[in-house]
Amino acid sequence: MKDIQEPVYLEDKLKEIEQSGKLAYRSQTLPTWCPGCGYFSIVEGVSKAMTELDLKQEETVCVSGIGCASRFPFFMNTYGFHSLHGRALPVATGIKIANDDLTVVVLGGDGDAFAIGGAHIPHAARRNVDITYVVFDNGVYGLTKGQTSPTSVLGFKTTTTPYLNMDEPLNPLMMLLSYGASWVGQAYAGEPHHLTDMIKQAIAHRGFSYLHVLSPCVTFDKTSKTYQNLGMAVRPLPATHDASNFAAAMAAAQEIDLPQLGVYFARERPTLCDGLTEITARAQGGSAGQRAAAG
Amino acid sequence: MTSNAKTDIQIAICGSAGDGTIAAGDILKQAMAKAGYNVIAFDVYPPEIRGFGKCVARARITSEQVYSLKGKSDCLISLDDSHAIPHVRELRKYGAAIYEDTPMSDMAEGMHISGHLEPGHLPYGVPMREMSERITSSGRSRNIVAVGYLAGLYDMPAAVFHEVIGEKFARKSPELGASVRSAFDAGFEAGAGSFRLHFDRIGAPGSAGRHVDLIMMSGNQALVRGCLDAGIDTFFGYPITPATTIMEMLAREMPKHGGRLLQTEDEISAISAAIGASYAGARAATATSGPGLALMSEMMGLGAMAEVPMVAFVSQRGGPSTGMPTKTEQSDLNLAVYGVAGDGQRIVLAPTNVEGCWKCAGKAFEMAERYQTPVIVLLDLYLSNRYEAVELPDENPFASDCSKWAERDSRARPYSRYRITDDGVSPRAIPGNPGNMHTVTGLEHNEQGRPNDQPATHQEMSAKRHRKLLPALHHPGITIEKRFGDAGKVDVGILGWGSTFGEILEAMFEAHKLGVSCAAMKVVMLSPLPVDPINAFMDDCDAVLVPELNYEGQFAALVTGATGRAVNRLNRVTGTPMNVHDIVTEICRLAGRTDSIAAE
Amino acid sequence: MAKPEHYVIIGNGVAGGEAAYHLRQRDQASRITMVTVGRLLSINRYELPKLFTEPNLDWRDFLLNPPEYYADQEISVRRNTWVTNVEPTKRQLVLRHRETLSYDKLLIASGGGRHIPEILTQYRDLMMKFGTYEEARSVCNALPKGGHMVMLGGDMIGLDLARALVKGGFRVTVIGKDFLFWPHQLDPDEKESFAQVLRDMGVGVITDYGAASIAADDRGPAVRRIVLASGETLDADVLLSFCGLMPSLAFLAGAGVDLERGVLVDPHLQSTDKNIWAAGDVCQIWSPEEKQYRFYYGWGNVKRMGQIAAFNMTGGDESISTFQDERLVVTGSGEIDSPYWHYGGDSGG
Amino acid sequence: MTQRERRTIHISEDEDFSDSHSYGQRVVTPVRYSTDPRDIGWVKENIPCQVACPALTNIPAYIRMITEQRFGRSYELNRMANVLPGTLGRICSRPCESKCRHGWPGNGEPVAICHLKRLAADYKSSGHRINESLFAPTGKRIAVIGAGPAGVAAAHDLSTLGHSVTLYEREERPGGMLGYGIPEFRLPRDVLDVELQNAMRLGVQLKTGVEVGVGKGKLRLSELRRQYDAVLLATGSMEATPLPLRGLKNDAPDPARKLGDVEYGLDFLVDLHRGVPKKVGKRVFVVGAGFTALDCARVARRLGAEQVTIHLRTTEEYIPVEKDEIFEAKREGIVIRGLRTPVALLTDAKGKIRGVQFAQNRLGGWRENGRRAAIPIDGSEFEEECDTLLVAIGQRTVNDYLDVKLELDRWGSVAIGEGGMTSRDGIFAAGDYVHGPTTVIEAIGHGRRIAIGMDTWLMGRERRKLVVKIEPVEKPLRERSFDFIPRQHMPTEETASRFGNLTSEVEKGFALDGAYEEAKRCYLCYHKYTIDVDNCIFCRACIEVAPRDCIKLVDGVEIKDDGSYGELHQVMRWDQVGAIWIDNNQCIRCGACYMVCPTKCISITRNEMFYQDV
Repeated sequence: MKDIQEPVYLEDKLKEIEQSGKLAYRSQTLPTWCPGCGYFSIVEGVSKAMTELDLKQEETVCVSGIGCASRFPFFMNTYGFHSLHGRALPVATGIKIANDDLTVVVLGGDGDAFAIGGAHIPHAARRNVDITYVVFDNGVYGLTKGQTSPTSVLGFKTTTTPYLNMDEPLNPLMMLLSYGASWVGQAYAGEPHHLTDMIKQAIAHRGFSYLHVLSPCVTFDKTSKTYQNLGMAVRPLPATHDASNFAAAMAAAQEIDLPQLGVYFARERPTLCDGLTEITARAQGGSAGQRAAAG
Repeated sequence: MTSNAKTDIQIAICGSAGDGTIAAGDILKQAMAKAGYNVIAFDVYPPEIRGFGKCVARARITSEQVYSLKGKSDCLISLDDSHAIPHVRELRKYGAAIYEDTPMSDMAEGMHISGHLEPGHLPYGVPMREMSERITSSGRSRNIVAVGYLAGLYDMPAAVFHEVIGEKFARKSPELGASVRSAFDAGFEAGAGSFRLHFDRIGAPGSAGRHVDLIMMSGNQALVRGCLDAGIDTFFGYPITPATTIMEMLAREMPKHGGRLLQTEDEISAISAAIGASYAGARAATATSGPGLALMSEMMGLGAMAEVPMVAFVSQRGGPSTGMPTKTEQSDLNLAVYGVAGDGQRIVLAPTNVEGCWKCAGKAFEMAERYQTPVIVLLDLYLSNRYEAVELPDENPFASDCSKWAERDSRARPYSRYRITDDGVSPRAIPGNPGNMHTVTGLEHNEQGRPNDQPATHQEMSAKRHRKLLPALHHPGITIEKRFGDAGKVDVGILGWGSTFGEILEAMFEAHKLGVSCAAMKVVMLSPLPVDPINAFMDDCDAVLVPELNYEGQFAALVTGATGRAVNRLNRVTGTPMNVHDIVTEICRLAGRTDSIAAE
Repeated sequence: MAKPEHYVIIGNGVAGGEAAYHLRQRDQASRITMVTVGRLLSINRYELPKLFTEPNLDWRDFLLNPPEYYADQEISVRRNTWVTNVEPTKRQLVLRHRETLSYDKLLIASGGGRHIPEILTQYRDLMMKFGTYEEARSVCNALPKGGHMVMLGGDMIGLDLARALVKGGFRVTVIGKDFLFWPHQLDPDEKESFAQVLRDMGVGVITDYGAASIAADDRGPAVRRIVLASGETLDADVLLSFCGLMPSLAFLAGAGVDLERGVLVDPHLQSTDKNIWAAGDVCQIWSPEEKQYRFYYGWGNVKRMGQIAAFNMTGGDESISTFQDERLVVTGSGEIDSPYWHYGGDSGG
Repeated sequence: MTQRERRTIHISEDEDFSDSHSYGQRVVTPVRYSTDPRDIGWVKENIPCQVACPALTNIPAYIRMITEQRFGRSYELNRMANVLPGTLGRICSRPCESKCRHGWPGNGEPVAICHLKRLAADYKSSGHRINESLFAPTGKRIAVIGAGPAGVAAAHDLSTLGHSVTLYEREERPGGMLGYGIPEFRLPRDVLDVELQNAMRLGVQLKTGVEVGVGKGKLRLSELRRQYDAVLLATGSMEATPLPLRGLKNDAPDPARKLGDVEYGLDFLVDLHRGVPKKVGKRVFVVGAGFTALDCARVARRLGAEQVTIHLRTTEEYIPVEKDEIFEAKREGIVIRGLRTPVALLTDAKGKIRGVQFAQNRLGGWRENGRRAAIPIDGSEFEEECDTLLVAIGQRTVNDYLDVKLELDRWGSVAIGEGGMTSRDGIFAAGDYVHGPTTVIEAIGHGRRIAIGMDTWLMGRERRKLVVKIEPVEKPLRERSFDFIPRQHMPTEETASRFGNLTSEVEKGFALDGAYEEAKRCYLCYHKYTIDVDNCIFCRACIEVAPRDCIKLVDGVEIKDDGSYGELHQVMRWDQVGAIWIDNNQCIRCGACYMVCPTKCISITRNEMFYQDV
């Protein structure tokens, strides 16, 4: 039996939320995901994070591809780009190159990212484009009504794997680490407070930050990545974890049965735009010295 | 099932996604087909997964053969008034409206459908939600209660519904099956118990014995059945509405016959894999819709150039681009017939009804092998999802191997993969045949298959690749084109293709009733086009009408281009099937019978 | 321009239908809505006994007006719709399916349902109804050829049916201690003499005892056994209660409109709420002459009430004055005749 | 406001009037006892039945006990608030049922709260043990005058508070109206007597046949005041209101008292139960609209009257009587006529009643007592004949027996201040004697409140307080399907076999299985569902499964003066949604939302309000 809570007095609560300014980051339309979908947690987290980072809505862009998750920009009161299936990262890169001052957040599902869009991720990562890529991983295709996805677990039953999924799921964290992403973290939709904190750090990071969010699909996954299963499995990274240690990050990323939440890896290095600026500088006869000064 | 009157009842079920509208319609049509009726059904559903968009399931239940849905329904079931209210118009005078009488929450004036029924309609308010909650402790089975009520109200045989519910739900879990069944029974009891004021009754199913083997099938289901009957070995696909269900069904069925299916990461990879497998000798196919076909067209070119047999099922939806994923349209004809880099002609078949889907699917494999070419079977969402009760022959009409093989062992003299022959088809060999080693390529090549861009070679090879397709116009066992209605000279001839031909036939019968002399011809093979029969037909017609569901009149252009004759176009891009009445009106206009153009 | 008035009429019987017609004549621009629990458009209840003589009639033959009439007159008829609450302060109705319906002027013409004496209420389920087409049809199906119908009470609605049944070759027995000839006011001797006329017409009449109890008997639920106070019993194929009408106004409880047995209205048919009128069997009209609230029954009266209500709702000032004669008479041919049995076909269609 | 967060090691059930404990066990649960006006406000807003009950009976708790088949516990839960459950379970006026949430529009019919109360009394084990929590003796002596419901309730509570109480009663038996006003076919005397005895077992000294007044052999109030530390007047209102007939002077002798075969209903019933043999004629008229009038009519039927007619000034809709009581009367052949005022009595030569002249009424406005006024219409008089006339148009209090001058209010009833004290120090008053004729449950409730007032006055501090006990509930205790169980009907005696005797009880009481069904219908409104807004991710899974629009997207809430919440302000614009909140007024406690919440941010608490010894 859970302990008795001090009463929540609604009027105070509402005032608090009102003043937080969180609502200013929401669009007018209610999210159209299935009731119970983990993505709600993410849209809530992103708006809270942006609130706490005090980002200007007009200087923020949310970019997505195709899929349930990619409806995200419609629910934010920021600039948004709902592009084509798997093609969100190139679009975002273009936006970033055009205006380095924008905060660009790319959001999409696991199919959009690692199936059709898989070819784009390595390049966005190694170039260290200064964007945040939040992947909503529910391990199933929602929009086409429940087919297997690259992160579906072995033995997962979907309409296209009626005899159970025989394909080993890929490990996004290890992929991204090995692609050279400069910030890699993991969160869980069922723990909204931690999720918010992680999104905040990811956006704050300068460079390509990849946040992997475990998020149940309540409509097409009743057996695998459910709130119950994930809720029991997830645990925080050990306090001793050193986020600057790549090997440690890779090691932690190998733990897939009991996913660990937190910042796996974080390292500052020049971004794509730094490089472009540098090239400009060189073209204009600048030098490495000035770069050091600038850095 | 007492009276022997002819049965012709159309039910429309309208609800919001998540209400189980489509599922309800499915139970209804499955059950009535089991009972031996002709059923034509078509569902309209929104792109959202849950909660918002409108779903409409329509089923026309008849004792005699019909070819399309009716403009007006005899019964309207509302599972969501806000969506159903606009559909009150499609309910005929003295038609029955079945609706929720115990809504979940208070509503403002005018939000309930009962306020929108016309004086002639018969209201049947049913406490669906309460009954569902009472029986199953949840409101989710409202749709089943509604179907039960309908069945009870119209004297439909409960037994067949129980069978279908058993197959549909009990398989998932016995408890679920039981609770759904009890929800149905509760509805049925209420329906049977309520006083009947409507005048249509369910008569006996059509003329005795004829319908014993009727199977309820959608176009996509028929395609799959065709693939399996033709012995498909491998399939590669990527989910896309409205073709997804083809892969879903094959995924379930193929392994049972030793076939192999893979869901690839995208269409590009899907068609590549299919061509690879086919090169290795397997019967291979993929399925997609317009956008996917666009992605595939480059690989289609390779298929044509390398003369690798391969079958692509393409179910059209509203375009261009992402367009209207859940609405029907016939606007990918150009892409299917012309969409390729270079002169890459291939065979395009467009079935006009569900049985045709089965036939074309099977024959597509025969043709692909016989003529060593990619074959596109062109459907649209309407045909893919339209249900008809069909009767398939017991013996399998599809040949298991139509390839023109090279000698198993021709070490005697060198093997030329692209040897120029009279019919243009070169003897084929696949890996594993000793001595017939060769290389296929997308580059233009000589008879040996070696890259060659000499003027004469490209000229000859292009001629060969087109010449070899003409015999397909006389391929055995499949209707390439067919004429219906009045023989000899007629005032109006209707030239049609694909799903719309059902409406065209209904329209032709209407016109006959109005005393207009007219005939109709359906064209199943769009590439190569059966020009001579079309010319012959046009000779008989004072005016030719081409109704189709696209804006540009793509088929009309194709015909005019091939025959050099003008035709009258009737184009609609409403995302819904063609309205029979529109066609009739057009026919009358062309026949100079403006007097008999009736208002709908 | 002013928003058109919305007239709502609860009930689509003679009074309601009549009122709707006249409202439309007097206010072309207005919006008119009729609300009824029945599934059907207005039918002529008085003709229902015909079902026993002409079994092939269907409900369309009883319609007072075809559907097109309502379309032309722009009268919307909300059938199969229950009013659960009237909120005069908000000028709106609450419907059972949780929709609200606002009105500018409301006419209550919900008529009367069968009345069953409290002492017999426990047998309610054993008695069939005869109020609507559906009910009449089921009675028709339940009564075998030449079968026996027993009526408790024997009011004029019942006797009208009794006439038809006797002509149709059925047996009818009326247990008429308390309600025989209702609503005619007769003294005991008169009553007895009229009862005799009834018997001569071929209707069995029992006036000395009322029914004490009723039971379904072992020959099946369709057969009822009535036990009289005297102890003797008789069996019926169909049992009906014709003990007068009970105004149907449950939905008005707590609305603040004054009720006794019916809606209390002044001679203008206006209730104690200035936007609410009442007409027909549901209203209890103050009669200045008799200094009491009283009911008036019969086609003629009810029709007239519909007219007057419509007239006054549209700003008229007319009060109930002349009513049709209400005496019960014996015709030359030795049959009972009552003004309550006289109706003209048209209700202003 | 004091909020004490404490873990209570529980000792005995008597101290804690809630349903969360089982006999003999020591239960350890995190509990919060609150006197916070917001928590009390919540109860008042959300447990309509308990608030409607003048004795604040913990209704959801005792109904819940019935579903657990713990009838004794259920009975005790009742007894904590009202010392006569078996009695009230039969004749209570049921203010709770008209407020029951299950009876709200769209929810069906109210729960048969009263019948269930009776069931608990009927089915508690024969060896049932009564629980009382006793304060140590205080040495204070108290006299209570009048052993009616108010007097008995007060006497009982005062004795549990440790005072020694003497209860004076004019009649031979205690009970007041219960024993002398209500016929036995509605309230069997054995049930009443046992419960009265139990109420007085804790050393209340009962002196019957002793009349307080000024005449010879009567106890004087002033004397009692000298002997006792405090005196409580609970003498009810046992005087019949005279019939106001046209042209009758106020001082003129009441004709109704002179005429033969005319009697006041109250006297008629009281005499009957004192054992005086009663007769009525063939045609009996009863004038009046209350329970007394109906009882008189039904008694008259049983005494052999053939035609019994009740005449109302207004109409059935406006009389303060249970509808099924009216229905039963009608089933017994009693006729009810509305809208008529008696204006004159018609007598025959021998001075016996011959009939009554009435005037036709029309309904007037509302009177300040919440009843409807009736206005006679001039010249509408008419006559009707009868053999016996029973007048039951009301009762009033009398003060002439007092030898102490007490201030009266403008209605002539004694005026009391805070705690129930009259203008005279140490003299208190309670029940109908203060309010005029009300209901039994009101009298009991008032008696209890005054008892606490007296105790506070005597001891100088408040020893019994209204608290809300709040504790977690593990899971929902209801299923949605319960809501479709129809209200069970009270089986009654065949009409035929009712006549001829006055004792055979008409209402038979529920059978067990029926009762369980009925008990399941209770929404258990004392369960409070709360969403933890901080953990809510706005996924609306709860709204999806809600059976009605009980969970709302809100941007604000109306706060009432007493601190409780009113209407929630709903919004559908995403950028305005401050919280998802459960509208406990719409909530029917089905628990569906609790089950689906992905972040488990919905919690349930049991909120029980009762008087706690402190």
